[in-house]
Amino acid sequence: MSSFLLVSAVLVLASIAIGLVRILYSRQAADCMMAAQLVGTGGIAVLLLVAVATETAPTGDVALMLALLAAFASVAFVGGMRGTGSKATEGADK
Amino acid sequence: MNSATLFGFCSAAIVGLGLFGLIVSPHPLRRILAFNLLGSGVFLFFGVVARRGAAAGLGADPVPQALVITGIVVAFSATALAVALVLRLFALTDEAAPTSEADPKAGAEGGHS
Amino acid sequence: MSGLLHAFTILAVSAGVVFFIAGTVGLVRFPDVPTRLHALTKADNVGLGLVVLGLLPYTGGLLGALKLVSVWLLTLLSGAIVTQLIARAVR
Amino acid sequence: MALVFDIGIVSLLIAIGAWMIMARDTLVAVIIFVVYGLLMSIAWVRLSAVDVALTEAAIGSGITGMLLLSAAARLRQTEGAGARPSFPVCVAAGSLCALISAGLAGVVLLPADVAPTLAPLAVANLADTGLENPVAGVLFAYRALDTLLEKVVLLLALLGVWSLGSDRAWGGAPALGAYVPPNDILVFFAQVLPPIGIVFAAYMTWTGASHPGGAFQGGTVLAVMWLLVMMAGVARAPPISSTKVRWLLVAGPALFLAVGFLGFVIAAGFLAYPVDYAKALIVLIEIALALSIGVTLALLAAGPPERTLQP
Repeated sequence: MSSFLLVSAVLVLASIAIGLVRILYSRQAADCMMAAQLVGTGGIAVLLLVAVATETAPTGDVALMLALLAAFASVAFVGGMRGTGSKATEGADK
Repeated sequence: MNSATLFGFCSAAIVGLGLFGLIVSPHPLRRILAFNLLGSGVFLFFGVVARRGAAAGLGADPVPQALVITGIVVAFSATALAVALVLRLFALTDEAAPTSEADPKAGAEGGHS
Repeated sequence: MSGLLHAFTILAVSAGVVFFIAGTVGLVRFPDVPTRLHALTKADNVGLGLVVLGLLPYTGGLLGALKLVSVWLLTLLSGAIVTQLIARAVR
Repeated sequence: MALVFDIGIVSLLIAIGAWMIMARDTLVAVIIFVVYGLLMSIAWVRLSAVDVALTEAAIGSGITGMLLLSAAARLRQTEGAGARPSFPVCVAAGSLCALISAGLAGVVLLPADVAPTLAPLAVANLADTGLENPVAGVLFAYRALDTLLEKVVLLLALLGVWSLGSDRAWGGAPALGAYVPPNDILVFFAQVLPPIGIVFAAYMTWTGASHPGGAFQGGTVLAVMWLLVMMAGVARAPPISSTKVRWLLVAGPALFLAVGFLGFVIAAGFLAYPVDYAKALIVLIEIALALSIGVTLALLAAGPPERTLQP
């Protein structure tokens, strides 16, 4: 069972990495935020899978902390964008 | 090759990357970023030391762990101060020369504290 | 019974991983922001939900299971908010 | 198989770190920094350092990411200020840094007969503190002076940030959440999440005595929740001249210091605890510290005062 969970964790990690590549050729800041959101959720999944697979110390709290703070990057981003009056559709990668 | 050694190599690489960014980055905010990267590499190194010092039924030595927790909090306060300095600096240079771009030379000095 | 639980975990976690990969593929391949958001929410909500569901038998106690479920509920909430924020910022 | 996972996460960390340095756009670099912090907390879990993983998740990617993202958005116009150094300088710097990395890697490889560790000592004396989490034992008993001084550093940093406001705004409030329209989705979020966050922060602070967690993590969650409320405009940032805010700022360190001096009377010396009451005193200090850390970190991230006080 533990090796199955680890393989799953590696697969989710790989999908995170591919999702990050999205930022590389993205033209919009919104895409970057989406990728960050994907990494947030994927990271929580990876953490839970690895914690159960390797039977490390209880990591439910770490996952809770990540879930609680996952949205804040986007909130700060959108708030900052509004503050400067610029739009998220502007090129992120000039 | 065990995983502690692996993370040790990771910390070495990150310290190098952070230092490189600190030297070559033109924008002060990027230097703050690089400074944080460098710091996290050093913290990771402490983590490897802690992991190797696992004993007495603990997964890792608690003393380096406590040092790293303190370090992360202090690094945040330094980052907040540095960001405030950079924002103030650009605000002042904008006031002084509203038409021209912010002065890069003046900006480069206040990047990190 | 234990064999049945194992099968359940394998099924749920595999389905969750498939949703994560599908969501990523959507994020990379879909043409505009709303469709990409659509793909992202599938990975977020269903993918993590299935992984959490599959891991529930291994949490060792009610408190651990409760924590795991609240992780998922929190992600649902913040995911919904974030997609709204991004969609409105783009519009 | 676990090693394959570790190789995956290590290579992802290095790749993201390199990308953060190389990215052309500052905003993209900051978003990558948030992602990096998240992956770093997974790495800390792999190193069996759950306390650090919690701190990294809360501070490294949470509140630092927030601070840097809003700063990057505000500095959008200054993009391209300054020029990269010339190619030879880059090469020289690159080789210097590669040399330092190689040196560090050599230190990692260096065979140590017995890895230095204080873990047995920490565990042996843990019973005297009444705590069960050895990291909390180090933070609040063995190296309490460090923790106390760290609080002072936080306050000094806050003084530094405040003094960067313009003279007209002194005593005023940070200009957070000035741009939120009413009935925005952000307002809803700022009304729903903070109650959950406060419960979690209390749990973190309380559980820190026996499980991973503690005042730092709990305080950071409090700070982030307050920042959310301020950014959404649900409650405006308080003026820095407010007496209530200043009392909250010093409450934690002051209580810590008072208990420290009390140690001369009721225990062996400065910052020593009597064995019978050690846990009660430490938990009391942690609760006060969590509040103070929450207020300090939130105000640090909120920045210098920009709005002048209404007469």
